[in-house]
Amino acid sequence: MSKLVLDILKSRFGDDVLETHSQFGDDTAVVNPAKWREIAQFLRDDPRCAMNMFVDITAVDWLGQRTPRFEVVLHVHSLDKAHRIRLKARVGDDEGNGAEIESVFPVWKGANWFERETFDMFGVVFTGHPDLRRILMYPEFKGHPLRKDYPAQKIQPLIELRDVPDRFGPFGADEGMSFGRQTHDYRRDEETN
Amino acid sequence: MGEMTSGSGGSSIRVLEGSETGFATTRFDDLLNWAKKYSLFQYPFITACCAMEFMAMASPRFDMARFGAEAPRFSPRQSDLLWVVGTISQRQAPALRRIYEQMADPKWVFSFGTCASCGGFYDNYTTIAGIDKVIPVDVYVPGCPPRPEAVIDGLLLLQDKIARGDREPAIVKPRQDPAVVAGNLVRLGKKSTTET
Amino acid sequence: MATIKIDGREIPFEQGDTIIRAAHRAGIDIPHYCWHPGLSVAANCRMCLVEVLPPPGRPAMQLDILRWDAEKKDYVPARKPKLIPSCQQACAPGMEVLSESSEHVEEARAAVQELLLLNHPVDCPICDQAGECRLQDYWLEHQRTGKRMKQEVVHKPKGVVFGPTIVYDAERCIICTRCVRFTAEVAQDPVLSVRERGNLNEIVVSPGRELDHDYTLMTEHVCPVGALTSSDFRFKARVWFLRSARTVCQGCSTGCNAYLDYDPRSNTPHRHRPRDNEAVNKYWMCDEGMLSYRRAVENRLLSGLVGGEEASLDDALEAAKDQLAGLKDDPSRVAIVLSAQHSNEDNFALLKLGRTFIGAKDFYVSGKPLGRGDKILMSEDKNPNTRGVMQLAGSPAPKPIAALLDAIKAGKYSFVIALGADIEVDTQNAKSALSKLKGVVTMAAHDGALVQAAHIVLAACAWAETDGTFVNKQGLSQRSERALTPRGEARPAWELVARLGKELGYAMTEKTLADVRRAMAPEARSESGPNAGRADAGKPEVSA
Amino acid sequence: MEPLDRDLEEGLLELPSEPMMLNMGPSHPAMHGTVRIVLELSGEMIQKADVQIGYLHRGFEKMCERGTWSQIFPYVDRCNYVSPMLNNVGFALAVEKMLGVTVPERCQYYRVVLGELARLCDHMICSGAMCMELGAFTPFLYFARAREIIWDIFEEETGARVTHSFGRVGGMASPPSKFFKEMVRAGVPRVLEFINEGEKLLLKNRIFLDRLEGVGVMPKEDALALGWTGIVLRASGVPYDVRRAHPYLVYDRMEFDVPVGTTGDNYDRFMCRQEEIRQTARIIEQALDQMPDEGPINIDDPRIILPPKNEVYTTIEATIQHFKIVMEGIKVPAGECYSYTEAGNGELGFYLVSDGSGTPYRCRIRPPCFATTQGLQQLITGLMIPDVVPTFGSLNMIGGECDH
Repeated sequence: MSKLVLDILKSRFGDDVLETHSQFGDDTAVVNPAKWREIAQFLRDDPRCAMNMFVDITAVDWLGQRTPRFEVVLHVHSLDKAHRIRLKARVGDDEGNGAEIESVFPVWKGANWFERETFDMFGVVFTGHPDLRRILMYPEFKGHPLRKDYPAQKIQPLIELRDVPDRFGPFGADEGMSFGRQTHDYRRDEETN
Repeated sequence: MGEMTSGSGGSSIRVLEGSETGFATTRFDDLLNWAKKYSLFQYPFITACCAMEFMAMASPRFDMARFGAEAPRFSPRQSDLLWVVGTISQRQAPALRRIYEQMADPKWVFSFGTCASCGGFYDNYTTIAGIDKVIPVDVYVPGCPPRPEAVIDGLLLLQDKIARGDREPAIVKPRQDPAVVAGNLVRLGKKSTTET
Repeated sequence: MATIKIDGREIPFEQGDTIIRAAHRAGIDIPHYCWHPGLSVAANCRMCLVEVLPPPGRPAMQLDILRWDAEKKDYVPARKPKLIPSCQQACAPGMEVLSESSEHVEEARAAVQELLLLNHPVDCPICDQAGECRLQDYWLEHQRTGKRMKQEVVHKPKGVVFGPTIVYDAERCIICTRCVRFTAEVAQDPVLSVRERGNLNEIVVSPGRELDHDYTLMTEHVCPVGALTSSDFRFKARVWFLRSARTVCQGCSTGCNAYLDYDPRSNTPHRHRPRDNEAVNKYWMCDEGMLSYRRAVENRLLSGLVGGEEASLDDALEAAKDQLAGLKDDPSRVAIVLSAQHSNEDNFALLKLGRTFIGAKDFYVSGKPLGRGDKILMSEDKNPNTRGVMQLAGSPAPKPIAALLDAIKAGKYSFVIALGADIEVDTQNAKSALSKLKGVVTMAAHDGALVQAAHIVLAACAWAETDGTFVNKQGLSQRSERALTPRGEARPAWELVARLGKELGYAMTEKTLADVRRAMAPEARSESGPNAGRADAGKPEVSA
Repeated sequence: MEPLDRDLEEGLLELPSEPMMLNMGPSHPAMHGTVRIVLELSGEMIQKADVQIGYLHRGFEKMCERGTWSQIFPYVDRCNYVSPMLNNVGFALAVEKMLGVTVPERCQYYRVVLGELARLCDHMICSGAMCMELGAFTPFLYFARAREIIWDIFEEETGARVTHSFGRVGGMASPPSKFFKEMVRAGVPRVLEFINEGEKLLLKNRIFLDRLEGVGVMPKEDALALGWTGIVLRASGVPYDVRRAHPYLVYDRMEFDVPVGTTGDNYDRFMCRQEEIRQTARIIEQALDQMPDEGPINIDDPRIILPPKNEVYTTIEATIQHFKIVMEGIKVPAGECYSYTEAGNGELGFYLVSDGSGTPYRCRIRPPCFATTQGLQQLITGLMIPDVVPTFGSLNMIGGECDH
């Protein structure tokens, strides 16, 4: 459908389009991070692309499998042409340093929260973003949860938690509805078998 | 000299006959608890999926008003029953604790659903594994989300506890019909009946 | 080099290779049950059938068959090429083989698979093999249909005890005879054989014998299905919860390459599996070695000891400092005991402390006493790193513990710093001798003579809890990966040595294992044999 | 009676003029319990607004990387808990896109019907909650009662009222029940009645209208740039509906109109929702008529679909199949794909990355109301405090979805 767009990109930006594929019918272009915003701008303004609808920005962490480590993924859609494209750029080293890329907020202001989220979850810094704060996690949170090296169960409580001595206390066998309102007598069951 | 017990929870009212206007004696606490249990002002602390079932509870079909617990107060200071409905994230926890601290005694906490009770299957970096890690809880209602019937059970259980002046945490048991259990389940001895 | 084509892919072969061996070497998986690279060819499972194209200009060998025709509702005559077991057919230059790309082959494999599952019990939920079972994998890859047989399956004996270590389930058995061949060819004790025929046949132990030689667990390992199970691993764990670390067996100085399978959730080891290494153990391990994984948890020291009382690491180090006070006055009164049970890194650290800093003259080596060996794998020297220690220490070579005791009786020493717990001589007189000394500090992972004799003990990691290099009797230095997280307060021995050195006021700078390895690089070079660090060579996780 | 302060001049009154900060939420009846808005006020006018979300962040994407593909369905359910079935279908479609399989026709219709029923709930609850927050409690009760009717159908079909986890890769958990069509045919008209009554209560109510009309206007260009989709976008006058623009399942065989607003204010959003409810009812009707009564629900591929339970217990082949799928998961070919469907609030996208194993390498959800909510700031700036409530309500922000 939008093979066209890929061709346009290749002809327009040449070597800055590192690779392209159309797996599962999604047209994808991996581009040079330095040209990120420029290409985004082009996609929006060029009448043949006319990507006027912002869809999604996220990232993928390829820890230990690829360098650069992060893949910033942008999806945009054109209402009039009814075609989509996925733009990808690879940034950041194995420690996650230098994960920087230009913000496309000036191009689509919808990128605002999506870039904040990507920053929050992956620590990818979007230069030129108006306010790059955490959005889903709280400011006190250390680290970036969706990185593959962040342990899924590592909590960082804001307030000290009560220690519940035996947290399954109330879940004991003989707890629950008082005698008056039970569907049936559990003790008798236990006796019968 | 007839005796009748009021509702449940063992509080007893002795009705003395003999005079044309009968009068009753009871213990003051019982009377007070009896009054409390039927006038629960709730503060719905609603966050997640369970809100759907909470709506269902409030709406005509499973009418919470029947139990004198319908009046919502959106100020913690005016309410005495805190419904925690849904997942509480680490970020939400301080708000929840503050709300709880703002409520005036006597106050009860109703943990609505699995997430509120133990964190549910959100066993990760952002979820509180059960609100009892933040505030004390009176009644746990399991279910994801719990069916309104279960919630009603929980409500009645809570009223029971109030009447009995009992602050031990309690959990609503999943209802099970022995016949169904016998028919459908592979009986694995005691456990299957006591725990399913 | 001569080549053959498999599915159009060119692969080389050596003189006398069978097709499947050449493919195996080239990393192409031709499904097979009975074939094993280390065993003779039986060609009885028929899973590895392939289609071999005739040489150019020669007619293909065709079979006349009757094929079921769905429309006609009848069998109609048809022809199909004769398939050949690739485990038996030797490669010829330019031979063209169709494996995946031939529908005849696919059909044949599906048929074989269906046949093998015909009488198979519904055991997966209770079968230890589930998760690493060929029957499961190949069903999904090659059959994917239900069986057509409706009759009751044939029932055969279950839970037959073959010996102290092996339990046999005839219903799961596919009679690939791998175990039979293994016992005959590798273990050289042909105690297993096949009885009966057709769908009634089963594996039996020779009358009057039981499966009790030194390589019984290997029969379980070579079994492609869940027929043979080891009574040690039975019902202990589910394999899909286990992780594997590439370790070196600690049983003897052969240094067999092994996978240590452990459960990361409970941090417990569950079994050893041999890791293919042509240069050392080929595909095998001995029972002793297979069961030696237990040493990672059994009889362990979980915290330091001061005068027999448990103590934290810091307290122990403190006490050690007092105990060893005055050791600097006369280095000649200090004896350093290295350990053939510990890795090069550990010994090197101690060696450095002793030689460079304390300036001790005399070095001894502790270790297990000699044991039983054989011609196959087991060596009499039950210490994994004897040769490593000798190479590290150079000359004069460390003396045995016996010599140490004599010297102590002669009143030569007042301080002993020892690594490892086991000694080859009688425990009692060792204790009596050592306890007289002014200061005895032992770093060990397990309880043992040196531990009981010592005033101060520092708990060290077992091999499974830290990386290490071990030099086997051939002089092959092999790396062993860390599997478990250290139990109790155990720390790697090299770290203990370093901290002890610091405590004593020496400039031991090693912070990480990398430091130690860097420091010992020269020795490492001198010792590294042809297959140095073979353990790191990425071998396939699953052996044939 | 004339005002007392007629001859007072603003200048003479020494009122403090520095802006006042006001905090709304997170636990505020109108904030759905999961959003916090920090307002900078002068008087009652909102000068600045900072919308803060994340109070219901439950680590959806992290959890997805820990189970098999099919174990994600429960999590997807709880992302948009107002219309779980739409999420189920959306995710199933995404994985099927990667697997390159298409479910049988009957299943496609089944998915359409169930999905549209969920859409009904979604819109009703949004409208209901909105008017409740505006103080009109009664219509909410009507809508809630109507929802119960649909939930009964769901319960009959899936066994659960709210979170069904009914979708499966390559089909559905179970075929339609015997009286499925009858139930729906009987249920939907009753639902519409309730809705009409509830609507009458609202649309004749001056207060309600005044608080909606002309409040919270969003121009279409901004809406597009913000990534708005679904109702809110259509209310701004952009006729973009995934079901129409890029039909999936069998939506291309359905006759339905896409309601479009003119100004893009709260009123348009409300009315679009109400209208779409009726269109949805139309779709359901047609789908029921076209849906075949016979035929398979699941695709026929033992690598994807679980075998029937009774076979699992009796035959080794089925046991192996079950075992492989449950323990190792469905093997999804390595690669990446973005699949999108029209959910309750708009375009629900799934960006899946697979490394060929049974577990997703990355499962990114593109929640429609994440984009919607980020427009709130622009909407309420310059309005008055009471306008926040209907504006926020009309956006239909769903915590679970917005915060992942």
